[in-house]
Amino acid sequence: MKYFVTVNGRTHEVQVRERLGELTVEVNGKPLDIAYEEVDNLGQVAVRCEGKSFGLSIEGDDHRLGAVIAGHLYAVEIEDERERAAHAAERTASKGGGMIKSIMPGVVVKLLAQVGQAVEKGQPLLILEAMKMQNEIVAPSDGTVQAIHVKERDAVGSGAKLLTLKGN
Amino acid sequence: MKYFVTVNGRTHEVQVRERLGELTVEVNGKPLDIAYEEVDNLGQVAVRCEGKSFGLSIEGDDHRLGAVIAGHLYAVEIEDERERAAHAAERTASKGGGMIKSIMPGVVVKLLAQVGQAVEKGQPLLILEAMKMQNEIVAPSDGTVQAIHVKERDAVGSGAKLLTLKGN
Amino acid sequence: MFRRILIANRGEIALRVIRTAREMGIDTVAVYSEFDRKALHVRMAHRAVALGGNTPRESYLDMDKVIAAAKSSGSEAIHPGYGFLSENAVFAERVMQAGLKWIGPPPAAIRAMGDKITSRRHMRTAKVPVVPGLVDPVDDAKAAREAAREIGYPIALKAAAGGGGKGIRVVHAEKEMEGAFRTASGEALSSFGDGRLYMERYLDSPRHIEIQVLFDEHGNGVSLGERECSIQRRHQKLIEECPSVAITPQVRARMGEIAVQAGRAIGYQNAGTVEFLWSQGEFFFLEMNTRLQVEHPVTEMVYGLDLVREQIEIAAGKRLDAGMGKLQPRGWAIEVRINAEDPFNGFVPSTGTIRNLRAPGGPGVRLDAALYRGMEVGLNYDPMLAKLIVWAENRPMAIQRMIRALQELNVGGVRTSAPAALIVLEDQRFQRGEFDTHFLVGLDLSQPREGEDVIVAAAAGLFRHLAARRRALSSDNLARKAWSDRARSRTTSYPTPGSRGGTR
Amino acid sequence: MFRRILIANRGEIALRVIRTAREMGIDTVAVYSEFDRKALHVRMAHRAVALGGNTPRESYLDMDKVIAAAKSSGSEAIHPGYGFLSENAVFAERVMQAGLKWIGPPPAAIRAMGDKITSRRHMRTAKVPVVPGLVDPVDDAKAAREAAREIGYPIALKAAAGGGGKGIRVVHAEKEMEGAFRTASGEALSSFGDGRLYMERYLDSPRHIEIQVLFDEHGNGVSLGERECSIQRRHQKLIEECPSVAITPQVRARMGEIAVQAGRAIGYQNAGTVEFLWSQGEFFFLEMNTRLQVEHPVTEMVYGLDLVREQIEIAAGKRLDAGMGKLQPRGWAIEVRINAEDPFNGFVPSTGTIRNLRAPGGPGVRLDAALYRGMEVGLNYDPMLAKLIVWAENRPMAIQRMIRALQELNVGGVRTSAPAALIVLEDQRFQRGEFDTHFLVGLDLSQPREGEDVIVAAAAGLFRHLAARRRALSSDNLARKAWSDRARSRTTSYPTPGSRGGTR
Repeated sequence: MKYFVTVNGRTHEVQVRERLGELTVEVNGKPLDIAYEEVDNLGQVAVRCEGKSFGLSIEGDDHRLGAVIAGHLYAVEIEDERERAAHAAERTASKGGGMIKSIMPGVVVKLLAQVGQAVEKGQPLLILEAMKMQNEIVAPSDGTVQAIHVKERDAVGSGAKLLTLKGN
Repeated sequence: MKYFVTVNGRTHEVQVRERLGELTVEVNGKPLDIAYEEVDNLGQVAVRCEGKSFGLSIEGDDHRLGAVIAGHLYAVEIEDERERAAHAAERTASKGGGMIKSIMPGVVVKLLAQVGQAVEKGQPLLILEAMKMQNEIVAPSDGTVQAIHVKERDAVGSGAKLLTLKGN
Repeated sequence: MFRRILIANRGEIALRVIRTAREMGIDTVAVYSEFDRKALHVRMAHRAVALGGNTPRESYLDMDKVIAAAKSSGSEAIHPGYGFLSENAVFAERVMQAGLKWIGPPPAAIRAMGDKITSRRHMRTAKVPVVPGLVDPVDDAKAAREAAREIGYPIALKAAAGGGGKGIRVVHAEKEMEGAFRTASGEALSSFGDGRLYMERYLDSPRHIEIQVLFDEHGNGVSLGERECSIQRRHQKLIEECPSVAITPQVRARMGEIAVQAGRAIGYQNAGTVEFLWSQGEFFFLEMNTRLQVEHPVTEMVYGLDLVREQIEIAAGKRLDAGMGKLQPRGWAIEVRINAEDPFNGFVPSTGTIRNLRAPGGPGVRLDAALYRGMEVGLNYDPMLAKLIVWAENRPMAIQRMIRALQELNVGGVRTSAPAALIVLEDQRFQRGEFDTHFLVGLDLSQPREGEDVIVAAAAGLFRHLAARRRALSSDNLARKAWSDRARSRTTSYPTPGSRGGTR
Repeated sequence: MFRRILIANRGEIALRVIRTAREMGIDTVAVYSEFDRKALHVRMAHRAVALGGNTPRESYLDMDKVIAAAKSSGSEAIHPGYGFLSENAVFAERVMQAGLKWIGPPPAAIRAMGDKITSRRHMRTAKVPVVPGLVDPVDDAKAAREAAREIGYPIALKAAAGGGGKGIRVVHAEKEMEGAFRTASGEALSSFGDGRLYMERYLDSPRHIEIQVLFDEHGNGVSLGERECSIQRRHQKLIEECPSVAITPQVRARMGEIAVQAGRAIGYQNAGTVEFLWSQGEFFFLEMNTRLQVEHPVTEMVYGLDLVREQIEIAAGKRLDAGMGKLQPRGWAIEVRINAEDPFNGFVPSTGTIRNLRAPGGPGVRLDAALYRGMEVGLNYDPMLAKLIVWAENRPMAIQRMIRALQELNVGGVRTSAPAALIVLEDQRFQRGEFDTHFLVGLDLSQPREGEDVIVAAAAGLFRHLAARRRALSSDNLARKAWSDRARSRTTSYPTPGSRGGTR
């Protein structure tokens, strides 16, 4: 199985082959001599590679995960070949338009814009309160507010749709 | 369901009733106002009872378990009604005779008695080595060695049968 | 000494107080919201009283419930921890009116320092140097703009009733004043019910240096050295040290004297912290925190004492030990706050369930946490999950030890501030002691960590591959369903009905 | 300073050395048996070299493999930890012959102290007081019986080549000599390949007091106070303290001088421990451990230094710091060994898989362990899983802190010695300081813990009831099978074939 693994913005092709119950790994076409052993079912992994040893903590799902090595976090995205093709098609289709999503869970304290309103890049659109800190969510570019998906006092999760902005 | 729970040598009757998804508990015929909540699937339990709070660590199986409260270990045995009856019958049947079992895992270093040999209480029967310490296993009472279930260099687990002694 | 005390708090600080009280042979009573009913502070206390509710307001901020819990449990005193009701003079009064001892300063001292404007007036009277700025709060952005012209930019806007970094904004130019005032005032109103802000000069390359003080009921007061808390963001501290590279023994002695003078001026008792802004050799009174400080452990490790024990003994009427003022600092201590937030994404809060925990250990490492596997991290409470503290013989060794300890730590299930702390500790400027309160904000956290990308890519591929393989093993839907049912039921709680009426 | 060192050990002591080396910026190389391939010391090291095998002899005791690992990994020095090859003069020599630095004393010093008979001869020459007894070992029980008549009962039988409590028996009367000699000699033969025993008077109410020493390569030597190690069973220590209630500053100074004298007499270098038997004001040389001692952390916490760092710096040729001899003790430290054994069943070894871990935390608590969830505890290695160490301002506070820390600790999956330590710490005689090396053996551990029996009974009933309920949910065999398959596969390892040839 081939996976496209993006670490720190760079994508690596990871080929995992299974033969007689053993796995071989190639990264970017080159075989990698790696011992990968799960220590428990909580993401603790003992990895040894080219004499070096690593205690990895991995968690996440099939598509996004975080790997911690010696306290440093590597954010990882994974696609298999089918997913990669599908995502590429998606990206081409959704060009333009701007959905503003919440980057944190919180409560909408105040809406500062209305549907149809023209806004400038950097203009505050709403105030989101999280952990008692109020954060202004600003327009990422000039445009017009096309839709508002929340109302004041709404609790929103991370990634929730807040507003749709139509670019000029 | 009624359980016979032996803690520190004293047996308590614990009656657990389930009604509409909630449990009630009686111990020795008296209702007990106890909140029992499992924190994780590793035996961590939050218990509150009569104003007191306990962080219990429980582990074991249906019949024998250990419960740790604030560092102190309570060894517990549990039987349900059916098991209690069966065990009682067993105990009556197996009166007399003496199976000597290993109380620790180890290696049999030396046999000091033979089948048919008469031994006195306290006489060494074999030497068991565990963690590099040699331990003499002695006769619990006067008797005759009826059978030896191990040979020298055998590795034995905890609870393994070592010798059968026939009482005089 | 008290036989039983109630701890009106949650999380690591509740556990911190429980630990010392247990060591003193004092019975401990925890209180808890519905959300916290399995929390470690509940399990580690001798007794627990349910406050109900899930928000702070329904539980830990509800004075009636907390005082009722203390009375019903037979507690003799209340320790408020930090946050929640710890700096609430009304609560302190009500505790005392209920016939309980308050493990904290007198209400009048809390009031004198609770409002920043009042506290500055007190300090000016007591000849304690304060930062240039307005004495009176301003009500709107227009008044703020006018006042700012006199004080001069940059200007700090701070909630008159605030604390903990809430309702604070720095304004660099007049055009930013409108927006800054709106959000700061809004936060202040929402957090403290008072939207007034006060203004002061924002000092150049300032360091946040604070002095730990202790006063007993018999007129004795001591200072216990300084803490360096300049590594902060939005006035939320991330890394604290004791001592500070910036402070000479002479300055330490002088700051200590002034801090004790500040406390005396308001009739202070119990443990407190006098915060100063230090800038180019000068220092100015900032505020006094009339409670135990989050970062108190660094002082404990360097001075070799237990500040919570001192608090309890002072509240019980004990005199400060004669040797207390003569304690000598030994070595260097550093604390890192482990917050549930994503430092690579603007420090936004991170929520989730704690899946895995690996506590660092070995020489000189202390972990103050109330974490447990299975704990849910939500948005209702403070994002601070844990404090990691190290001690070593000197600052370079303490920095290396903290780096090592952070490398060992693993908190799975949420993102934490730990990687950001690691980047600060590895920074050459930090290691040379060249930093101020702007250091953290100016740090570029976007730089990706290099080096092990290929290993990570391979491990991630194997992780996904093996996960898929395991799923394939559970061959049909029925099996899958049984699995998930079972997994779910393994941690379900089965409260008995009787317990509802009791302490839950 | 070294750029890379190899740690020829496993478990907590391997991790202990890795921690300090990481803090010093030194690359660390772990070695591991097949059994230990997922162990924490492997994961926390920068590099790891497989030794193969599962028994000590096939792995950590195999000199060829260890030295080859050091060479192949580019290591410059070897730290042996304690146990295994740490007191093996031949190994030390072979390390040096291989062009590597040996982080330990010179082979001649190891030899001088390795054989107890030789060491006593050396000490007599150096005017160090030794316990009355035979200088030459005896070969059989008959010779022992005759010699015993001269020395007088009680007599201690000790392996001539021994250490760590193996091959030691106390004989109170002549009729016990035959059996005691047989088992002690058998153990000695099996452990050290030498069944000879030596004999000495067993002192009345003895305390085991030991002195930490450090010597550099330049002729400087210092002592760093004493450790009290009298709480032991079969010469396996359970609880250690620094300092000791029995030792006055004058006696401490005198013992320190004698310990340094003992080290000098044999040309000692690096860290070592001189053990004394203290009895009614007198003290006698017992033996010298020519390595880092298990209980070294109590000295570190009271004297404020890192002994492993000192070891590495001494091996790298550094002079002892001039201030080292002037370090003043501060407060009190206690260590408890957490062994995998059942104290309520004659301390028999306990095996299993570590299911759950809860590390204690908060002020003054240090945990030195290499434990992880999923770790298998078998019989191949030492039963010591962890060391819990606390520091506090004085002995009563340290005792209460250790009790509190033990209450917080949970090691699930095996029985441990922790409850026994708790019983010792709660004992009034121990708290008053009235104990000797017989204290632990004389302790009645059969007394059941009272008080919470009803709660425990109810919780156990609910635990079983809910477990049964969950099993009922997985309604048929297929589902059950899928569950167990999956559970099993979740922790399976999938080594890649290429790695077989490499570092595994």
